[in-house]
Amino acid sequence: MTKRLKLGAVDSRALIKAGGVAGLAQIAAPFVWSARAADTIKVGIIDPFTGVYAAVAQNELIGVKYAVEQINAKGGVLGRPIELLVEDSANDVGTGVQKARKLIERDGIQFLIGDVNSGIALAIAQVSNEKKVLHIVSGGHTDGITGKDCHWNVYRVCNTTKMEANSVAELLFNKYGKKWHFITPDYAFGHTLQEAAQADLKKFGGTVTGNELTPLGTTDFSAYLIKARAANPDVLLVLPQGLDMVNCLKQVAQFGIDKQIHVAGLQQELESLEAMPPEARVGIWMFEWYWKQPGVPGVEKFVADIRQRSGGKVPTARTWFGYTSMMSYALVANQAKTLDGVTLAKALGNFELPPEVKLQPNKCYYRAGDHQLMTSAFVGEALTKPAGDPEDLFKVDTVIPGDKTSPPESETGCTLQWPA
Amino acid sequence: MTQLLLFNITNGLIIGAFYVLMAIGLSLILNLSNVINFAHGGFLVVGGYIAYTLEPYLGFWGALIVSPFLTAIIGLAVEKTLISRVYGRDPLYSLLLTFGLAFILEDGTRVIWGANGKPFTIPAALAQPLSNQFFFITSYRLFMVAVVAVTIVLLFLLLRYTRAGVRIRAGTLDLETVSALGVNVRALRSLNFAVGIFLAGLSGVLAAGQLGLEPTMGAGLLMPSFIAIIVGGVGSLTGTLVGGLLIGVASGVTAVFFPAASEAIMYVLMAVVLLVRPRGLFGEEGMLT
Amino acid sequence: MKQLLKLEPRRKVAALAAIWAALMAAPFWMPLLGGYTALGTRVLVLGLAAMSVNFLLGFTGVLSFGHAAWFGIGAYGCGMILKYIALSTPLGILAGTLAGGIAGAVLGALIVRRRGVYFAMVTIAFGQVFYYIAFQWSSVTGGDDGLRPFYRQPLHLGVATLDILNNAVAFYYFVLVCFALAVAAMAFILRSPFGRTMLAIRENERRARFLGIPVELHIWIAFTLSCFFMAYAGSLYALVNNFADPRGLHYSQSGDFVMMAVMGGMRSFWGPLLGAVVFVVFQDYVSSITINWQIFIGFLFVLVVLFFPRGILGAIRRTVVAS
Amino acid sequence: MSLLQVKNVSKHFGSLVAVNNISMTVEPGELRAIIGPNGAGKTTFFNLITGFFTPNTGRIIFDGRDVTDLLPARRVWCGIARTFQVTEVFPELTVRENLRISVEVASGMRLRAWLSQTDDDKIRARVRELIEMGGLAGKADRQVGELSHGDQRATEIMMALALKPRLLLLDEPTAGMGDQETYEITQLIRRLHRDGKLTIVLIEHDMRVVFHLADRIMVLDQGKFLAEGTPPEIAANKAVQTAYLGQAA
Repeated sequence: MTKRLKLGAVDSRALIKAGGVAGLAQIAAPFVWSARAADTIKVGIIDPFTGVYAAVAQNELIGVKYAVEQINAKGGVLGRPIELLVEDSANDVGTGVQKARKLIERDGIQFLIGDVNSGIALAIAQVSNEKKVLHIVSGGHTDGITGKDCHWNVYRVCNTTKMEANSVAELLFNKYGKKWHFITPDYAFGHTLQEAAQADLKKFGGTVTGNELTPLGTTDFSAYLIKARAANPDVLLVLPQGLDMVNCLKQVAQFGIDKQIHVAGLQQELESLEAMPPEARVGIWMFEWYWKQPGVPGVEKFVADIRQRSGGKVPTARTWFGYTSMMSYALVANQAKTLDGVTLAKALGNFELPPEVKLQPNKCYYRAGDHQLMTSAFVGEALTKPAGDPEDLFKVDTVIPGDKTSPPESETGCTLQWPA
Repeated sequence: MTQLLLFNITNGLIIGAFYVLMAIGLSLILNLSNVINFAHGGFLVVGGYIAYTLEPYLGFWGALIVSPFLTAIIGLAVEKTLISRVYGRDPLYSLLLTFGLAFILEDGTRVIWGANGKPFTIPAALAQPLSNQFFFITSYRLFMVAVVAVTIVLLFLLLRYTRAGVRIRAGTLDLETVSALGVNVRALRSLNFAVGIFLAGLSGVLAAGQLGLEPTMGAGLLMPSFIAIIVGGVGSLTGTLVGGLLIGVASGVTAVFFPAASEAIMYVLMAVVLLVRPRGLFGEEGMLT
Repeated sequence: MKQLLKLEPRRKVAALAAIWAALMAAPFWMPLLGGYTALGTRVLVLGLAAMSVNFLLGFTGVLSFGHAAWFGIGAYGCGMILKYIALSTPLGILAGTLAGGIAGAVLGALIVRRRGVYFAMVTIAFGQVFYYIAFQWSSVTGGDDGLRPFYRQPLHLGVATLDILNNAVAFYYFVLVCFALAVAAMAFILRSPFGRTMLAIRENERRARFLGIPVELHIWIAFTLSCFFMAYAGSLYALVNNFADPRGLHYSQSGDFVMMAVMGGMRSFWGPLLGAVVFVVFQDYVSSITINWQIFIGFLFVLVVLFFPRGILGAIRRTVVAS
Repeated sequence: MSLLQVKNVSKHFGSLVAVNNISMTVEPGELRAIIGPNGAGKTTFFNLITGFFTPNTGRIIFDGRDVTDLLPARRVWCGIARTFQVTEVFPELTVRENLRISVEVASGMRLRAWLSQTDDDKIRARVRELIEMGGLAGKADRQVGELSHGDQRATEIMMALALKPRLLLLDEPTAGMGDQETYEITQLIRRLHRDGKLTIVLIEHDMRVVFHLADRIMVLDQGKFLAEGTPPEIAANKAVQTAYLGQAA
């Protein structure tokens, strides 16, 4: 209980500390901010801290705050400390857009992070683009963000759905079999994920026995599972995310389907695995980042530091997304010695992340053509029994570099329109 | 195809049984106190989380029994301090009040237990499919249906044969007269509310065994209960029972043929019922209209 | 409106002048208080929506808890025109308003016989139908990702072009003009004989019926008008966000609108606008301070219900009358 | 021709028979009183005439037209207006607004969004007239809910009168009033009947009022017809005496 309350307290405290004295004035008199000191660099994060994505969004925030701490300890950006402004999009587009305008128009932020929800991410990217503010989408996976809806000022840290599908498909095909059945969440993210996986499967010469489109927020998957089992596939791919995935896998385990058909999926997250009882933690998946990487420089320190700040919980992929997004900005700004949005956006193209930020074995860089981070996929198996640490719920088989999973720039559909 | 259909009708009945348990609690409160309890889903989540917290100490069975009572006590406290103040006022106020309560309960669980879901483990004996053929009938789901059935039979017996039960039923029909007969209506409403929340708590424990336990899980389960009540007819618990089973089957069967409409079908069903029989399948003429 | 604002006529005129002056000068004074133009625009639109809800709730006495549906349909209607059909802002608004209004009229005919808490339930449930349509028919509505991209279009006024897309202040004034038109229409209706029959139904439905007012017909008309206003506000909302998403149709959104109306004062014409100001600003402020802002919103609901059931304006008026 | 003919109407709620096979004929210009002990079915009988309930059996003919199945509002349009046992007004509106709504509805303007100046003047004049007639001149701009019981009742009667009814049904117009108020309301009804030539049917418990006003009296008991006649005839009727005494004992 005290853990959560503490986090709440940290929010306001971090806000104050981050900006030195300046933040206090904001708490005390939020509507008279002209009194605040102007020597900080303001950075905003918009994420759905309430609603169904609350858990992952809050982990992302832990990463961002940790990054701000690190940056400020090392002298900030161009000698000025970062002040972090946190806004809740409440998983609502209207609120998200309003918060984006508030951060940009009123608070005058130089850099924006967010949103976990792809829809909101796209909507606030429209705003940041209109206002010419550098923006990193930390956790929205829909291809369009670095595809047909890309903007010159918008970068993305997390994978595209195509990258996720490409990373898992081959292993799945070789290890589990060639007849696949999909359970797909019925919205853009799910559709693109499924299409990508299906395209890979066709390439290898496999067949699709069916695709169950499940409405977002489905609680009971039995009807779909009945149908899927009747089709008798080799592999059942569970594509829903978050609570939907937990519901689905719980029911899969109770029905004993995992004993007859191989259960697998593409994107998996530590947050979801931790919400599942042991018997539901089965199958081959990909993690976008994993906390246990023996021998990779910086990871152990990162994990230890985050544990100190999250009540003992290890960082998840989301924590890393937040951390990397924030660090990327500081690094590129210090390197380019400017805060100008256009210059920074240009500089971030082909920018390679140093080891203490990328925290993974492979090369990790922002692609200039579509602004997508070429980050590794951690493919492996979910563990029913934790391996040692109670949070070690995944066994990584291979770490595939991002430029192997990502389609070439020419196929993303992205044409960047730079301001004249 | 026939087999698939049969499977899904059975399956729908199982899902429907769960809706019924939640809807009956909602219906009890609505009938006697004229309060739409938006916070019902919130109480459900609280029940689930209390069970999750108790489980390491009391085991699943202990949690199953104790959690609904604790939830009911919380419900009673909320009723005494807040909801009882809006009885008899325009339904607008009870709606807004419970709407606000729903916010508080959801965010409250997030503050106490964290935003991430919690794994709630059920005994291994319950986590088995009964047969390979009917794999979707797990012992847990059968157990769930049995709990729902026993609870509802008990509830109906209570309402028919105990003094308080008879008063609750009479109060549903004509509260003024019951009050005029010297019955303490305040206490009766509190008791009735507590029973309703008890059922929400019980639904919460049962749901936690099958679904992911998260602060937001209650909101998604509230609407089906609403529809069960409207379809069955406001004022009739039998109606709620039938309504819940009906929408369970409708949604289960639709999921096979047209999954995108599996939620919408409930509303279509409701629209048809309202058109053909505005008071609902078992609703009394004139009640609450 | 004399009966609505029980103030002396001269004070009433002064109050009205003050309200409009404040609204017209908003882009200039808001930044001084830490506001921003986009917030002002949003408040205007949500305030209009709350006034539309109150048109029904406060003046006809009918509680619809599913009004966000018409708001959302308006937004989608407007967005779809801009996205698929024609790059014209006025056409978008017109289409959105018609779509939501007509849908409301059809549904209203179905449910107009229900009363009180049952009416509220049925409106919630039917509102959710539209929510699920928007949410799940992703090929048309964009589903959970929302309907996008579309952009409000500059207005061609014959001699000049008003760039409401990139100029936030120009857009604010555009919304203010739209707001004024709707508010004038509302005030006009409420002063008419028909408007008085709405009051009659609110005050005493039985008496109204036995005066020879076909109550169902009048409630249906009031409901439909309110849906049109609501959809109109929704169209403007689509322009504010350049986006339409299913959450705008959800019953929790309806709850927010009802709350704004009640908090401001449902018996008064301007109350809901005040409620929207307080609600939006409070939410905006609290959610910037803590991620657990929902608890505060929840307590705000409880507080208003228990201690300010007549809303802010109601409480003020009471104090004025008492002194 | 009779203005109102009620032919053998019955109404039951479940097993309770509230009105059992009752007939009544009211002539134009008549003032008819209906009396009877509590639970005699008087108000239910009223509700059948005004369309609040539909009878299970029997017909209701008003001015030669069968109105049995018409909705309440339509019966008002035919010319039947009523008041209620518990005063039904628009409490948060002023007397003037209460009457104005009634006048506008009666003039067929209820769906108008716009009034011409002439219409507006006409309506205002008519409202003033009704205020005068009801003796409400000093209180016209006060909220009805704040007024005394008698003034609320007078407003309600004036609202009914604004509809220019051909038949006015008054359900216990003096219920719960003091002597002075009872006297004023009685005088008001008397003026409407004598001067306005209005046909009135009223339910009343106060026998002074009944015997003072009524041309004819009908007596109901336990949902059944008991007697009908002029005031002196009813006063002398054995059955009526038993019914009332029986109830008293």
